Amino acid sequence: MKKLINDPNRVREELFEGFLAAYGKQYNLIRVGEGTVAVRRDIPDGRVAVLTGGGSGHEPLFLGALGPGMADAAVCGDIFSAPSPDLIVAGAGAVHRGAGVCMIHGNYAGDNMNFRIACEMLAEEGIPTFQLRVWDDIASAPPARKEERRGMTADVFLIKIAGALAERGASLAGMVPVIERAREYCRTLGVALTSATVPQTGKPTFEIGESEMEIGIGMHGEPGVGREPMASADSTCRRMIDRMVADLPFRAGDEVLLLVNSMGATTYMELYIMARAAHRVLAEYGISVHATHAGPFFTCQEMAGCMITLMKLDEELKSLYHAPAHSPDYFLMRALE
Amino acid sequence: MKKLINDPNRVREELFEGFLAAYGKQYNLIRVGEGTVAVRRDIPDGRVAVLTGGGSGHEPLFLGALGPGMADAAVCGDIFSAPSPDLIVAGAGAVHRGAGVCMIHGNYAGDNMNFRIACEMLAEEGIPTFQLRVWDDIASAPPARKEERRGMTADVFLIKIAGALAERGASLAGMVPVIERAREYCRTLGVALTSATVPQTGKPTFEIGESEMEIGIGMHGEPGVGREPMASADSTCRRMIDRMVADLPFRAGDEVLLLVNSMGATTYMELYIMARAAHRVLAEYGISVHATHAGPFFTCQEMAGCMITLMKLDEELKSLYHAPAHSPDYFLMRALE
Amino acid sequence: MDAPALIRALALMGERLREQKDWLSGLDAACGDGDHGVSVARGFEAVEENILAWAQLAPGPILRQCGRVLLSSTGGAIGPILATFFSELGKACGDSGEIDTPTMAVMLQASLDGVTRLGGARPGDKTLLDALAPAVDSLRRDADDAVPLRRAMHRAAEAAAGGARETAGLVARQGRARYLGERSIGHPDPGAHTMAIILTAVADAIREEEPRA
Amino acid sequence: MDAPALIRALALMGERLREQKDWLSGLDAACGDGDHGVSVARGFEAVEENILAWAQLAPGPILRQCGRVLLSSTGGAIGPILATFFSELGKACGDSGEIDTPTMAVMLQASLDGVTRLGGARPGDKTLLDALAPAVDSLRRDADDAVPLRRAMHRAAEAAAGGARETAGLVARQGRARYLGERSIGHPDPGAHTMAIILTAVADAIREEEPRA
Ligand SMILES: Nc1ncnc2c1ncn2[C@@H]1O[C@H](COP(=O)(O)OP(=O)(O)O)[C@@H](O)[C@H]1O
Ligand SMILES: Nc1ncnc2c1ncn2[C@@H]1O[C@H](COP(=O)(O)OP(=O)(O)O)[C@@H](O)[C@H]1O
Ligand SMILES: [Mg+2]
Ligand SMILES: [Mg+2]
Ligand SMILES: [Mg+2]
Ligand SMILES: [Mg+2]
Repeated sequence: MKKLINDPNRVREELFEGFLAAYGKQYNLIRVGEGTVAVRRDIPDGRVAVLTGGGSGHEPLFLGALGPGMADAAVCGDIFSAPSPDLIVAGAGAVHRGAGVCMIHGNYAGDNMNFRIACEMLAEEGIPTFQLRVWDDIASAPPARKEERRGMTADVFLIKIAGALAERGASLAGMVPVIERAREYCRTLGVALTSATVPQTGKPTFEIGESEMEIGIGMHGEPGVGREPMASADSTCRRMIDRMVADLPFRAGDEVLLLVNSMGATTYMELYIMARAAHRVLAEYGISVHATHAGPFFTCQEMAGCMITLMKLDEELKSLYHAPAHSPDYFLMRALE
Repeated sequence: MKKLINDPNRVREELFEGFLAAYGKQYNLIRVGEGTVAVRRDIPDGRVAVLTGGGSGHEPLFLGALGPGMADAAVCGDIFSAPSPDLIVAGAGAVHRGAGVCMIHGNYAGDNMNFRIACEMLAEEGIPTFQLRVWDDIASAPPARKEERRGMTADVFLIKIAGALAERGASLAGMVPVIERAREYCRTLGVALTSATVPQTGKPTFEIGESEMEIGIGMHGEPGVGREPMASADSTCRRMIDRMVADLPFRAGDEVLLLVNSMGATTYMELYIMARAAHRVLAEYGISVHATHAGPFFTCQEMAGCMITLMKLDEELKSLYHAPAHSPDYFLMRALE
Repeated sequence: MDAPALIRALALMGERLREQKDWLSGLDAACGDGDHGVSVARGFEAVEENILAWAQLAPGPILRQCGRVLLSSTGGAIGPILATFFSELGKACGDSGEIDTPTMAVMLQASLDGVTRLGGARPGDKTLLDALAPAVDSLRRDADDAVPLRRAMHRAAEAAAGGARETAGLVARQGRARYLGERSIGHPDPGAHTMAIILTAVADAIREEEPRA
Repeated sequence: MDAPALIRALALMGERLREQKDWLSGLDAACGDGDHGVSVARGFEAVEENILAWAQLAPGPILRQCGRVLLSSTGGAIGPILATFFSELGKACGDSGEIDTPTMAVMLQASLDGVTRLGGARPGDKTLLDALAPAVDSLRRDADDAVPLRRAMHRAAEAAAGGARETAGLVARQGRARYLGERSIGHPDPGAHTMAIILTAVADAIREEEPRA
């Protein structure tokens, strides 16, 4: 396994220290305690704090989402495994400013349980919380069982919306219906071309044939719709958008945000070509794209593949999307008015 | 070759159309003529225009550098080959606002000649130009023959400096000494772990062994210092920084910008770990890091490897670095004051 | 079963889980992400580092401390599950210095309820519950028949091991494996086998000279 | 050599460069990025698309048009070099309808100077100049000796082919190959062979019945 790392069992700590060395000063980020929790220092009093987190190895998420108008705390577990409750409690405690903590994380068994235990522990300390489980991957369960769907790149948009609400002084209770509506408006589907290697074991996350691709595959190779022969970007993208449009459903006249996410080793060339296809198919549906973001946001080591997320916009969500925001790895920078 | 593309011979046009679909509206970008030239619309009169360009396939550069405070025009040749003079002339003509055009491109034979011919053609049309050839790769020639060195990621910083000068209304003649000093202050060295595939031919750019790496290798596999066994991030980074520090030379008390660039398929995990090592080695030299940028800026398809660029700062360059700027693929966003 | 026996049990399960680490991870690789054995071994390594400090405590506090350590060092879905399993055992055990069969039955029932509350799983969902539930039933029957703890605990452990083996025939409805649906049949659940190993270690750590109930 | 012969020459070189495309790219792969043959073939494909429109023009304008088309469709370092080669030939040819040996010598000398000015290379740098320079010397000698163009052009083409072969022994000091230094020895320069093919096509396109000088 050829990677520029040191001890495979210390990648979590070392990537965290490298992130803080790179951006700590610039974003007023500090470490909390011994573990891998990074929080912002300059959070105004009386404001809801936004916390996100999950397994490491998916960078830029979750550390890259820290910054004004985005996340206030990022809690990192080991590579691909949920952070423990005491790390989450430490992060929440450090950013709580009296108005509670809004937690945004992917809908995985380990994350759900650890965040739930942490919220119970925080409640005992008098810190109110809200746990937003992100379930945007339409391949992992039918619409009737949305709560069983895996969390993918919708985190990126939802953290932006929550950060903007907090920045505007919204209460925790006031934020809930808006971020739940935003979650409801998000749909994601991925396609994988190659698997990736887990640093500690050097083993591949899953096996896939030389000329195969899999639509709907999970981040760690959880099976999707099924293996099929490689196809062109245009035809693959069309099939992905068709399924996502039908799932919400998105309707003619809707306005959406489009995220074209690299899963780790996908070239920008391919992302732009997939974005081109996505814009064309959406236009055929009469759906207009308000803004597009192409790049690596939520990855799985050096996995080659592309994830597309659509988020329907209404006037409120659009203005929250445009609220000023800044973060190290270009998470929805303040868009030009 | 597993890539999400359509016709391998049309990747240049399609990635360009996808980029414009994604960011054209948001950044006031329009296509010029038939070729692949994207320019900004809202450039104020009487201001120097900044133009960059080169072969496609290195995204986000050069298109990703378009935006206020950055580049005004990006001219894209075929995959890995220089744009032709008439494309460059078309781009320059579209953004010229009466104060001339500053051109920034990598120091490659094809680029040098095509840009030189374009500048001669523009001079005949009464449009003054300055051609800044970027030569920051210390592996490609000894210090005495700096003008023969290849251009790597220093483009990112130099476009930022030129864009800021233009934004402040500097004259073309006035910009030259500043961007030449900035170029002089840049040093880059890369290390490659794997090669990449050329879309049109499906052939690898170069061969490298399963457990080998090469420090100093060029973007298309031009040989560097030589093949050697894989080593840890810390030891590799130390050797790279040692050579760069000695080359300028950087001295104790210097303040630098640090860029840790993915060559296409490198994980952020590895970039943060290399950034961690870079900060430590620079601290040992008494060199302080003013700001760090980690991510894919100048890539070569799905090549795994890391390029480190150091740029020495003086007060003027530091204030130009901090000037407001915004571009689609996070090229040095307006840094927080 | 007294505090020293409980300490012996924790050390024994830690040792056995470390030996089975790769096997358990292999089971997890079939339907999940292949980290189960590594996570569990990491959790019990942290337990072993703390064991000496707990030697003077009563069984209840030992179990609650063990739960807290597992919570912060195991990771994955299995971390919070095992943490809840041990802390609920500790809460239900109260301060008694000696655990007999009826107390152990109440304790295991409490942990079964706790894990169910936490993960929302039900027996038959192909999870660790499919080993814990049969163990609880077996122990409650033996408690009613006043069977001494060492024998009762061994029968409970065998019920758990049987339950774990039978998970191969079930369709996963929890955790990562649920995304395979039918394709998870034929693969036993790693968490269920981890539970069987834990209960067997508890049984093996109970000394012969326990006073007959 | 008149306009129709020049048109025949352009078509002939385009055909031959397309046939040799992979060979030329193979040479470029050894010390460069392996795209030389593809770029050159692409340039001459564009020339062929325009050839009919140039049939009525005099040799000078044809050569200048050919240079412009190559400039915008060849790409790589070879694009501007070949473009300069043809446009300088066209400028030096002026408006004369007929090119004889002395005129061709002046034209080739002008293109040698133009390419040298553009790329800053010198004979011996392992570039296309190492084929062009011997051809210019041979043609100037034949012009002094009033040798008819067909024979003079063939001897110039042979000199170019010889020069191209000899580049294998040189150390590259221009373009991507220069980064190999000593390691470029043993590999002939693709651009030099392209020049040899071009000059040979010009020679082959000159009809026998050319009036003896
Ligand atoms: N909701 C749940 N309730 C009970 N046990 C569960 C639940 N979800 C998962 N498990 C147990 O966790 C085990 C997987 O643990 P682990 O590999 O650490 O999880 P992951 O890697 O998916 O985070 C499964 O074998 C199963 O026994
Ligand atoms: N400065 C120069 N002067 C003359 N010829 C040159 C020069 N640089 C490169 N060449 C020629 O260009 C050829 C390479 O062309 P090409 O492969 O298109 O370039 P690249 O792919 O490096 O852009 C070389 O074989 C050489 O003959
Ligand atoms: Mg896991
Ligand atoms: Mg080339
Ligand atoms: Mg697992
Ligand atoms: Mg080449």
